[in-house]
Amino acid sequence: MKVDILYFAWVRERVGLSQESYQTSAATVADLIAELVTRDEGYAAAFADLSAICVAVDQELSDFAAPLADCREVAFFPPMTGG
Amino acid sequence: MKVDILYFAWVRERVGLSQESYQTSAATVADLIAELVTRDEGYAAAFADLSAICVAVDQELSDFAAPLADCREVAFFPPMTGG
Amino acid sequence: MSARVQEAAFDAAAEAAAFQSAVTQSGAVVSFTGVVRDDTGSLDYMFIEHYPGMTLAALEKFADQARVKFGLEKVLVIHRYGRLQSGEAIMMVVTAARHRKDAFAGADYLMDYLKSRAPFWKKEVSQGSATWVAAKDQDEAALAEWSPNSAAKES
Amino acid sequence: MSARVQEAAFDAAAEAAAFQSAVTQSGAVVSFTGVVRDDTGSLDYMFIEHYPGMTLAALEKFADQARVKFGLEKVLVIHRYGRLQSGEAIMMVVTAARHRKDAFAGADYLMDYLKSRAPFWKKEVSQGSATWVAAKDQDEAALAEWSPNSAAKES
Repeated sequence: MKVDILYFAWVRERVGLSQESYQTSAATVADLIAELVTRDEGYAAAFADLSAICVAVDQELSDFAAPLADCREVAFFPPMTGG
Repeated sequence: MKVDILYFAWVRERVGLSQESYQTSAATVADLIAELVTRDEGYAAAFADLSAICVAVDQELSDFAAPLADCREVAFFPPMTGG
Repeated sequence: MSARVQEAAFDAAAEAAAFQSAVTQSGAVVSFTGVVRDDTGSLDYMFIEHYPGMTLAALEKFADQARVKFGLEKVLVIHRYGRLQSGEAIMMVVTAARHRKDAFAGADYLMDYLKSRAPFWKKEVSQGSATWVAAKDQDEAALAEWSPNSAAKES
Repeated sequence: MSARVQEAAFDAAAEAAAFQSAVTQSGAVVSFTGVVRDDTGSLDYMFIEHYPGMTLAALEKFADQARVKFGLEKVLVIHRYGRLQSGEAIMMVVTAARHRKDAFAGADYLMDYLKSRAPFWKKEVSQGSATWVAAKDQDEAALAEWSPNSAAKES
Protein backbone atom coordinates (compact mmCIF):
# COMPACT_ATOMS: atom_id res chain seq x y z
CA MET A 1 0.00 0.00 0.00
CA LYS A 2 1.30 3.41 -0.88
CA VAL A 3 0.44 6.27 1.45
CA ASP A 4 1.25 9.97 1.48
CA ILE A 5 2.75 10.97 4.80
CA LEU A 6 2.72 14.64 5.83
CA TYR A 7 4.68 16.22 8.67
CA PHE A 8 4.01 19.58 10.30
CA ALA A 9 5.75 22.00 12.66
CA TRP A 10 8.63 20.50 14.69
CA VAL A 11 7.74 16.97 13.52
CA ARG A 12 8.43 18.21 9.99
CA GLU A 13 11.65 19.87 11.11
CA ARG A 14 12.92 16.74 12.87
CA VAL A 15 11.98 14.38 10.04
CA GLY A 16 13.42 16.86 7.56
CA LEU A 17 10.54 16.44 5.13
CA SER A 18 7.12 18.02 4.76
CA GLN A 19 5.70 15.19 2.64
CA GLU A 20 6.66 11.83 1.21
CA SER A 21 5.05 8.91 -0.59
CA TYR A 22 5.71 5.75 1.40
CA GLN A 23 5.21 2.06 0.68
CA THR A 24 4.00 0.16 3.73
CA SER A 25 2.05 -2.86 4.87
CA ALA A 26 1.43 -1.35 8.33
CA ALA A 27 -2.03 -2.22 9.60
CA THR A 28 -2.40 0.72 11.98
CA VAL A 29 -0.93 4.15 12.63
CA ALA A 30 1.08 2.65 15.51
CA ASP A 31 2.55 0.04 13.14
CA LEU A 32 3.47 2.79 10.68
CA ILE A 33 5.26 4.78 13.37
CA ALA A 34 7.15 1.62 14.44
CA GLU A 35 8.41 1.32 10.86
CA LEU A 36 9.30 4.99 10.47
CA VAL A 37 11.41 5.27 13.63
CA THR A 38 13.78 2.62 12.33
CA ARG A 39 14.55 4.60 9.19
CA ASP A 40 16.93 7.21 10.57
CA GLU A 41 17.69 9.47 13.51
CA GLY A 42 15.37 12.23 12.27
CA TYR A 43 12.34 9.98 12.42
CA ALA A 44 13.47 8.56 15.75
CA ALA A 45 13.77 12.07 17.17
CA ALA A 46 10.41 13.14 15.75
CA PHE A 47 8.58 10.21 17.32
CA ALA A 48 10.64 9.91 20.52
CA ASP A 49 7.76 11.17 22.69
CA LEU A 50 4.51 9.78 21.33
CA SER A 51 2.47 11.69 23.90
CA ALA A 52 3.48 14.82 21.97
CA ILE A 53 2.35 13.46 18.58
CA CYS A 54 -1.08 13.85 16.97
CA VAL A 55 -2.23 12.09 13.83
CA ALA A 56 -4.81 12.71 11.12
CA VAL A 57 -5.86 9.92 8.78
CA ASP A 58 -7.28 11.13 5.47
CA GLN A 59 -7.52 14.62 6.99
CA GLU A 60 -9.56 13.61 10.03
CA LEU A 61 -8.08 13.71 13.54
CA SER A 62 -7.49 10.12 14.57
CA ASP A 63 -5.43 8.00 16.98
CA PHE A 64 -2.59 5.49 16.91
CA ALA A 65 -4.95 2.49 16.91
CA ALA A 66 -6.63 3.62 13.69
CA PRO A 67 -6.41 1.11 10.80
CA LEU A 68 -4.66 2.25 7.63
CA ALA A 69 -6.57 0.02 5.17
CA ASP A 70 -7.61 2.07 2.12
CA CYS A 71 -6.14 5.23 3.60
CA ARG A 72 -4.38 7.63 1.27
CA GLU A 73 -2.94 10.30 3.56
CA VAL A 74 -1.51 10.22 7.09
CA ALA A 75 -0.33 13.40 8.80
CA PHE A 76 1.80 13.69 11.95
CA PHE A 77 2.10 16.88 13.98
CA PRO A 78 2.42 18.25 17.50
CA PRO A 79 -0.65 19.35 19.49
CA MET A 80 -2.33 22.18 17.60
CA THR A 81 -1.92 25.79 18.69
CA GLY A 82 -4.40 27.76 16.64
CA GLY A 83 -6.65 30.58 17.73
CA MET B 1 -36.80 67.71 55.18
CA LYS B 2 -37.18 68.47 51.50
CA VAL B 3 -36.26 65.73 49.05
CA ASP B 4 -36.31 65.49 45.25
CA ILE B 5 -38.27 62.44 44.15
CA LEU B 6 -37.74 61.07 40.62
CA TYR B 7 -39.92 58.54 38.83
CA PHE B 8 -38.97 56.48 35.78
CA ALA B 9 -40.66 54.26 33.19
CA TRP B 10 -44.13 53.01 34.16
CA VAL B 11 -43.71 54.32 37.72
CA ARG B 12 -43.40 57.79 36.19
CA GLU B 13 -46.39 57.17 33.94
CA ARG B 14 -48.60 56.01 36.81
CA VAL B 15 -47.56 58.83 39.18
CA GLY B 16 -47.93 61.28 36.31
CA LEU B 17 -44.73 63.12 37.17
CA SER B 18 -41.07 62.65 36.34
CA GLN B 19 -39.80 64.69 39.28
CA GLU B 20 -41.09 66.62 42.30
CA SER B 21 -39.74 68.35 45.36
CA TYR B 22 -41.43 66.87 48.43
CA GLN B 23 -41.51 67.86 52.10
CA THR B 24 -41.39 64.84 54.39
CA SER B 25 -40.33 63.62 57.78
CA ALA B 26 -40.19 59.97 56.65
CA ALA B 27 -37.31 58.14 58.29
CA THR B 28 -36.89 55.45 55.64
CA VAL B 29 -37.75 54.74 52.01
CA ALA B 30 -40.58 52.49 53.21
CA ASP B 31 -42.00 55.35 55.31
CA LEU B 32 -41.82 57.66 52.32
CA ILE B 33 -43.73 55.19 50.13
CA ALA B 34 -46.36 54.83 52.87
CA GLU B 35 -46.88 58.61 52.71
CA LEU B 36 -46.93 58.79 48.92
CA VAL B 37 -49.55 56.09 48.35
CA THR B 38 -52.08 58.10 50.40
CA ARG B 39 -51.73 61.14 48.13
CA ASP B 40 -53.80 59.97 45.13
CA GLU B 41 -54.71 57.04 42.92
CA GLY B 42 -51.69 57.51 40.66
CA TYR B 43 -49.24 56.99 43.52
CA ALA B 44 -51.34 54.11 44.85
CA ALA B 45 -51.22 52.43 41.43
CA ALA B 46 -47.50 53.05 41.01
CA PHE B 47 -46.67 51.46 44.37
CA ALA B 48 -49.39 48.78 44.39
CA ASP B 49 -46.85 45.97 43.90
CA LEU B 50 -43.71 46.78 45.86
CA SER B 51 -41.97 43.68 44.55
CA ALA B 52 -41.88 45.47 41.19
CA ILE B 53 -40.34 48.68 42.56
CA CYS B 54 -36.65 49.52 42.82
CA VAL B 55 -35.21 52.53 44.60
CA ALA B 56 -32.06 54.62 44.39
CA VAL B 57 -31.09 56.97 47.23
CA ASP B 58 -28.78 59.79 46.15
CA GLN B 59 -28.20 57.92 42.87
CA GLU B 60 -27.09 54.67 44.48
CA LEU B 61 -29.23 51.52 44.25
CA SER B 62 -30.72 50.96 47.68
CA ASP B 63 -33.62 49.25 49.46
CA PHE B 64 -36.81 50.14 51.31
CA ALA B 65 -35.15 49.96 54.73
CA ALA B 66 -32.63 52.66 53.79
CA PRO B 67 -32.72 55.77 56.02
CA LEU B 68 -33.50 59.11 54.40
CA ALA B 69 -31.60 61.34 56.83
CA ASP B 70 -29.54 63.92 54.88
CA CYS B 71 -30.62 62.44 51.56
CA ARG B 72 -31.34 64.81 48.71
CA GLU B 73 -32.69 62.60 45.93
CA VAL B 74 -34.82 59.46 45.91
CA ALA B 75 -35.71 57.70 42.64
CA PHE B 76 -38.35 55.01 42.09
CA PHE B 77 -38.45 52.77 39.03
CA PRO B 78 -39.24 49.26 37.83
CA PRO B 79 -36.50 46.62 37.50
CA MET B 80 -33.94 47.86 35.00
CA THR B 81 -33.85 46.52 31.45
CA GLY B 82 -30.63 47.83 29.92
CA GLY B 83 -28.20 46.02 27.70
CA MET C 1 -13.36 57.15 30.85
CA SER C 2 -14.48 53.67 29.96
CA ALA C 3 -18.17 54.42 29.43
CA ARG C 4 -20.35 56.65 27.27
CA VAL C 5 -24.09 57.30 27.42
CA GLN C 6 -25.51 58.94 24.33
CA GLU C 7 -28.65 59.45 22.28
CA ALA C 8 -26.82 59.44 18.94
CA ALA C 9 -26.11 56.29 16.97
CA PHE C 10 -22.56 54.94 17.13
CA ASP C 11 -20.47 53.00 14.64
CA ALA C 12 -19.75 49.71 16.41
CA ALA C 13 -17.08 48.68 13.88
CA ALA C 14 -15.22 51.99 14.15
CA GLU C 15 -15.41 51.88 17.95
CA ALA C 16 -14.04 48.33 18.00
CA ALA C 17 -11.23 49.28 15.62
CA ALA C 18 -10.24 52.32 17.70
CA PHE C 19 -10.36 50.22 20.86
CA GLN C 20 -8.16 47.53 19.38
CA SER C 21 -5.58 49.97 18.09
CA ALA C 22 -5.22 51.38 21.62
CA VAL C 23 -4.57 47.94 23.12
CA THR C 24 -0.90 47.10 23.63
CA GLN C 25 -0.65 44.17 26.08
CA SER C 26 -3.64 42.00 25.27
CA GLY C 27 -3.88 39.12 22.84
CA ALA C 28 -7.65 38.75 23.25
CA VAL C 29 -10.36 41.27 22.39
CA VAL C 30 -14.06 40.42 22.86
CA SER C 31 -16.93 42.63 21.82
CA PHE C 32 -20.65 42.34 22.41
CA THR C 33 -23.17 44.39 20.45
CA GLY C 34 -26.86 44.50 21.34
CA VAL C 35 -29.19 45.20 18.43
CA VAL C 36 -32.88 46.16 18.35
CA ARG C 37 -34.82 43.22 16.89
CA ASP C 38 -38.39 43.21 15.64
CA ASP C 39 -39.50 39.69 16.50
CA THR C 40 -43.13 40.21 15.54
CA GLY C 41 -42.58 42.36 12.46
CA SER C 42 -44.74 45.07 14.02
CA LEU C 43 -42.24 47.19 15.96
CA ASP C 44 -42.55 50.91 15.21
CA TYR C 45 -39.59 51.79 17.41
CA MET C 46 -37.93 51.14 20.76
CA PHE C 47 -37.65 53.91 23.32
CA ILE C 48 -34.99 53.75 26.02
CA GLU C 49 -35.44 55.90 29.11
CA HIS C 50 -32.58 56.38 31.56
CA TYR C 51 -31.64 58.18 34.79
CA PRO C 52 -29.25 60.89 33.63
CA GLY C 53 -27.83 61.66 37.07
CA MET C 54 -26.92 58.06 37.69
CA THR C 55 -26.32 56.27 34.39
CA LEU C 56 -22.76 57.18 33.50
CA ALA C 57 -21.48 56.66 37.05
CA ALA C 58 -23.13 53.22 37.14
CA LEU C 59 -21.54 52.19 33.83
CA GLU C 60 -18.12 53.44 34.93
CA LYS C 61 -18.47 51.51 38.18
CA PHE C 62 -19.35 48.25 36.41
CA ALA C 63 -16.48 48.77 33.94
CA ASP C 64 -14.06 49.25 36.84
CA GLN C 65 -15.39 46.17 38.62
CA ALA C 66 -14.89 44.09 35.48
CA ARG C 67 -11.40 45.50 34.93
CA VAL C 68 -10.29 44.54 38.43
CA LYS C 69 -12.09 41.19 38.61
CA PHE C 70 -10.73 39.87 35.31
CA GLY C 71 -7.48 41.81 35.01
CA LEU C 72 -8.64 43.54 31.84
CA GLU C 73 -6.23 45.89 30.12
CA LYS C 74 -9.02 48.00 28.67
CA VAL C 75 -12.82 48.18 28.76
CA LEU C 76 -15.35 50.15 26.73
CA VAL C 77 -19.09 50.48 27.36
CA ILE C 78 -21.38 52.52 25.11
CA HIS C 79 -25.13 52.64 25.80
CA ARG C 80 -27.75 54.65 23.94
CA TYR C 81 -31.04 56.10 25.09
CA GLY C 82 -33.98 57.63 23.25
CA ARG C 83 -35.68 56.34 20.14
CA LEU C 84 -34.15 53.41 18.20
CA GLN C 85 -35.28 51.59 15.10
CA SER C 86 -35.10 47.87 14.42
CA GLY C 87 -31.57 46.90 13.41
CA GLU C 88 -29.88 49.74 15.29
CA ALA C 89 -27.20 48.98 17.86
CA ILE C 90 -28.42 49.69 21.41
CA MET C 91 -25.13 49.26 23.16
CA MET C 92 -21.74 47.63 23.00
CA VAL C 93 -19.14 46.30 25.39
CA VAL C 94 -15.52 45.64 24.45
CA THR C 95 -12.89 44.02 26.67
CA ALA C 96 -9.19 43.31 26.19
CA ALA C 97 -7.19 40.82 28.22
CA ARG C 98 -4.06 38.75 28.00
CA HIS C 99 -6.04 35.50 28.07
CA ARG C 100 -9.20 34.82 26.09
CA LYS C 101 -11.18 33.42 29.02
CA ASP C 102 -10.79 36.69 30.93
CA ALA C 103 -11.83 38.76 27.92
CA PHE C 104 -14.95 36.59 27.45
CA ALA C 105 -15.82 36.52 31.15
CA GLY C 106 -15.30 40.27 31.49
CA ALA C 107 -17.71 41.03 28.65
CA ASP C 108 -20.25 38.48 29.89
CA TYR C 109 -20.07 39.90 33.44
CA LEU C 110 -20.50 43.47 32.21
CA MET C 111 -23.54 42.48 30.14
CA ASP C 112 -25.15 40.82 33.15
CA TYR C 113 -24.69 44.04 35.16
CA LEU C 114 -25.93 46.27 32.34
CA LYS C 115 -29.05 44.13 31.88
CA SER C 116 -30.16 44.29 35.51
CA ARG C 117 -28.31 47.06 37.34
CA ALA C 118 -27.84 49.96 34.91
CA PRO C 119 -30.72 52.48 35.06
CA PHE C 120 -32.23 51.96 31.61
CA TRP C 121 -35.80 51.02 30.78
CA LYS C 122 -36.90 49.80 27.35
CA LYS C 123 -40.31 50.48 25.87
CA GLU C 124 -41.48 48.85 22.66
CA VAL C 125 -43.95 50.78 20.53
CA SER C 126 -45.86 48.58 18.08
CA GLN C 127 -48.78 49.81 16.02
CA GLY C 128 -49.19 52.79 18.28
CA SER C 129 -49.30 50.73 21.48
CA ALA C 130 -46.47 51.00 23.99
CA THR C 131 -45.23 48.20 26.27
CA TRP C 132 -42.47 48.44 28.85
CA VAL C 133 -40.12 45.48 28.46
CA ALA C 134 -40.29 43.31 31.58
CA ALA C 135 -37.13 42.30 33.40
CA LYS C 136 -36.34 38.61 32.99
CA ASP C 137 -35.81 36.24 35.90
CA GLN C 138 -32.99 34.64 33.95
CA ASP C 139 -31.14 37.98 33.84
CA GLU C 140 -31.28 38.24 37.61
CA ALA C 141 -30.17 34.60 37.88
CA ALA C 142 -27.23 35.26 35.53
CA LEU C 143 -26.12 38.13 37.74
CA ALA C 144 -26.37 36.02 40.90
CA GLU C 145 -23.90 33.52 39.44
CA TRP C 146 -21.09 36.05 39.70
CA SER C 147 -21.51 36.41 43.46
CA PRO C 148 -18.75 34.94 45.63
CA ASN C 149 -21.22 32.50 47.15
CA SER C 150 -22.20 30.97 43.82
CA ALA C 151 -20.51 27.76 42.71
CA ALA C 152 -20.72 28.66 39.03
CA LYS C 153 -18.52 30.87 36.88
CA GLU C 154 -15.80 31.62 39.42
CA SER C 155 -12.30 31.00 38.21
CA MET D 1 -19.32 29.32 3.89
CA SER D 2 -18.76 30.32 7.52
CA ALA D 3 -14.98 30.05 7.52
CA ARG D 4 -12.00 31.50 5.70
CA VAL D 5 -8.32 30.57 5.86
CA GLN D 6 -5.97 33.14 4.39
CA GLU D 7 -2.45 34.47 4.46
CA ALA D 8 -3.49 38.09 3.89
CA ALA D 9 -4.37 40.47 6.71
CA PHE D 10 -8.06 41.13 7.27
CA ASP D 11 -9.92 44.17 8.60
CA ALA D 12 -11.61 42.89 11.76
CA ALA D 13 -13.84 45.97 12.10
CA ALA D 14 -15.04 45.77 8.48
CA GLU D 15 -15.69 42.03 8.82
CA ALA D 16 -17.70 42.58 12.00
CA ALA D 17 -19.70 45.37 10.35
CA ALA D 18 -20.50 43.24 7.28
CA PHE D 19 -21.45 40.34 9.51
CA GLN D 20 -23.78 42.46 11.60
CA SER D 21 -25.50 43.99 8.60
CA ALA D 22 -26.32 40.49 7.34
CA VAL D 23 -27.93 39.48 10.64
CA THR D 24 -31.70 39.80 10.72
CA GLN D 25 -33.03 37.75 13.64
CA SER D 26 -30.44 38.15 16.35
CA GLY D 27 -30.25 40.75 19.09
CA ALA D 28 -26.80 39.65 20.26
CA VAL D 29 -23.53 39.71 18.32
CA VAL D 30 -20.26 38.61 19.95
CA SER D 31 -16.85 38.86 18.35
CA PHE D 32 -13.47 37.58 19.46
CA THR D 33 -10.24 38.81 17.89
CA GLY D 34 -6.88 37.22 18.61
CA VAL D 35 -3.90 39.53 18.26
CA VAL D 36 -0.16 38.81 18.10
CA ARG D 37 1.44 40.13 21.27
CA ASP D 38 5.09 40.67 21.98
CA ASP D 39 5.32 39.98 25.69
CA THR D 40 9.09 40.14 25.91
CA GLY D 41 9.64 43.04 23.51
CA SER D 42 11.92 40.83 21.42
CA LEU D 43 9.52 39.21 18.92
CA ASP D 44 10.69 39.51 15.33
CA TYR D 45 7.57 37.86 13.96
CA MET D 46 5.14 34.99 14.44
CA PHE D 47 4.89 32.26 11.82
CA ILE D 48 1.73 30.15 11.56
CA GLU D 49 1.93 26.85 9.73
CA HIS D 50 -1.24 24.97 8.79
CA TYR D 51 -2.46 21.82 7.03
CA PRO D 52 -3.99 23.15 3.81
CA GLY D 53 -5.92 20.00 2.95
CA MET D 54 -7.63 19.92 6.30
CA THR D 55 -7.84 23.42 7.75
CA LEU D 56 -10.88 24.91 6.05
CA ALA D 57 -12.97 21.75 6.47
CA ALA D 58 -12.09 21.68 10.18
CA LEU D 59 -13.11 25.31 10.67
CA GLU D 60 -16.38 24.77 8.79
CA LYS D 61 -17.09 21.73 10.92
CA PHE D 62 -16.52 23.60 14.19
CA ALA D 63 -18.64 26.51 12.94
CA ASP D 64 -21.48 24.11 12.12
CA GLN D 65 -21.19 22.42 15.51
CA ALA D 66 -21.41 25.79 17.26
CA ARG D 67 -24.35 26.87 15.11
CA VAL D 68 -26.35 23.76 16.00
CA LYS D 69 -25.32 23.56 19.66
CA PHE D 70 -26.19 27.18 20.50
CA GLY D 71 -28.86 27.92 17.89
CA LEU D 72 -26.73 30.61 16.27
CA GLU D 73 -28.20 32.53 13.36
CA LYS D 74 -24.81 33.19 11.83
CA VAL D 75 -21.16 32.33 12.45
CA LEU D 76 -17.93 33.62 10.96
CA VAL D 77 -14.42 32.27 11.46
CA ILE D 78 -11.35 33.80 9.83
CA HIS D 79 -7.90 32.40 10.54
CA ARG D 80 -4.60 33.50 9.04
CA TYR D 81 -1.41 31.61 8.38
CA GLY D 82 2.10 32.67 7.40
CA ARG D 83 4.14 35.51 8.85
CA LEU D 84 2.51 37.98 11.26
CA GLN D 85 3.89 40.98 13.12
CA SER D 86 3.14 42.04 16.68
CA GLY D 87 -0.23 43.80 16.81
CA GLU D 88 -1.69 42.02 13.78
CA ALA D 89 -4.95 40.10 14.10
CA ILE D 90 -4.36 36.34 13.88
CA MET D 91 -8.00 35.30 13.68
CA MET D 92 -11.51 36.28 14.55
CA VAL D 93 -14.76 34.58 15.43
CA VAL D 94 -18.17 36.27 15.26
CA THR D 95 -21.48 34.77 16.42
CA ALA D 96 -25.06 36.04 16.29
CA ALA D 97 -27.89 34.68 18.41
CA ARG D 98 -31.24 35.74 19.75
CA HIS D 99 -29.98 35.59 23.35
CA ARG D 100 -26.69 36.97 24.58
CA LYS D 101 -25.68 33.86 26.54
CA ASP D 102 -25.82 31.75 23.36
CA ALA D 103 -23.78 34.28 21.39
CA PHE D 104 -21.12 34.35 24.14
CA ALA D 105 -21.09 30.57 24.59
CA GLY D 106 -20.92 29.97 20.83
CA ALA D 107 -17.86 32.19 20.45
CA ASP D 108 -16.19 30.74 23.54
CA TYR D 109 -16.84 27.18 22.32
CA LEU D 110 -15.46 27.94 18.87
CA MET D 111 -12.32 29.47 20.36
CA ASP D 112 -11.74 26.37 22.48
CA TYR D 113 -11.96 24.19 19.35
CA LEU D 114 -9.76 26.48 17.30
CA LYS D 115 -7.08 26.52 20.02
CA SER D 116 -6.75 22.75 20.30
CA ARG D 117 -8.36 21.06 17.29
CA ALA D 118 -7.72 23.24 14.24
CA PRO D 119 -4.52 22.29 12.39
CA PHE D 120 -2.44 25.42 13.02
CA TRP D 121 0.97 25.62 14.67
CA LYS D 122 2.51 28.87 15.89
CA LYS D 123 6.21 29.59 15.88
CA GLU D 124 7.69 32.66 17.52
CA VAL D 125 10.88 34.07 16.04
CA SER D 126 12.81 36.30 18.45
CA GLN D 127 16.28 37.63 17.77
CA GLY D 128 16.78 35.04 15.08
CA SER D 129 15.81 32.09 17.29
CA ALA D 130 12.60 30.18 16.54
CA THR D 131 10.40 28.46 19.15
CA TRP D 132 7.26 26.45 18.48
CA VAL D 133 4.49 27.59 20.84
CA ALA D 134 3.59 24.72 23.18
CA ALA D 135 -0.04 23.65 23.58
CA LYS D 136 -1.41 24.56 26.99
CA ASP D 137 -2.98 22.05 29.36
CA GLN D 138 -5.60 24.66 30.21
CA ASP D 139 -6.69 24.82 26.55
CA GLU D 140 -7.31 21.08 26.55
CA ALA D 141 -9.15 21.38 29.88
CA ALA D 142 -11.33 24.18 28.49
CA LEU D 143 -12.31 21.97 25.57
CA ALA D 144 -13.14 19.05 27.86
CA GLU D 145 -15.69 21.19 29.71
CA TRP D 146 -17.95 21.24 26.64
CA SER D 147 -18.27 17.47 26.60
CA PRO D 148 -21.66 16.03 27.57
CA ASN D 149 -20.09 14.30 30.56
CA SER D 150 -18.77 17.53 32.05
CA ALA D 151 -20.80 19.25 34.77
CA ALA D 152 -19.67 22.70 33.73
CA LYS D 153 -20.86 25.03 30.99
CA GLU D 154 -23.90 23.05 29.88
CA SER D 155 -27.10 25.03 29.80
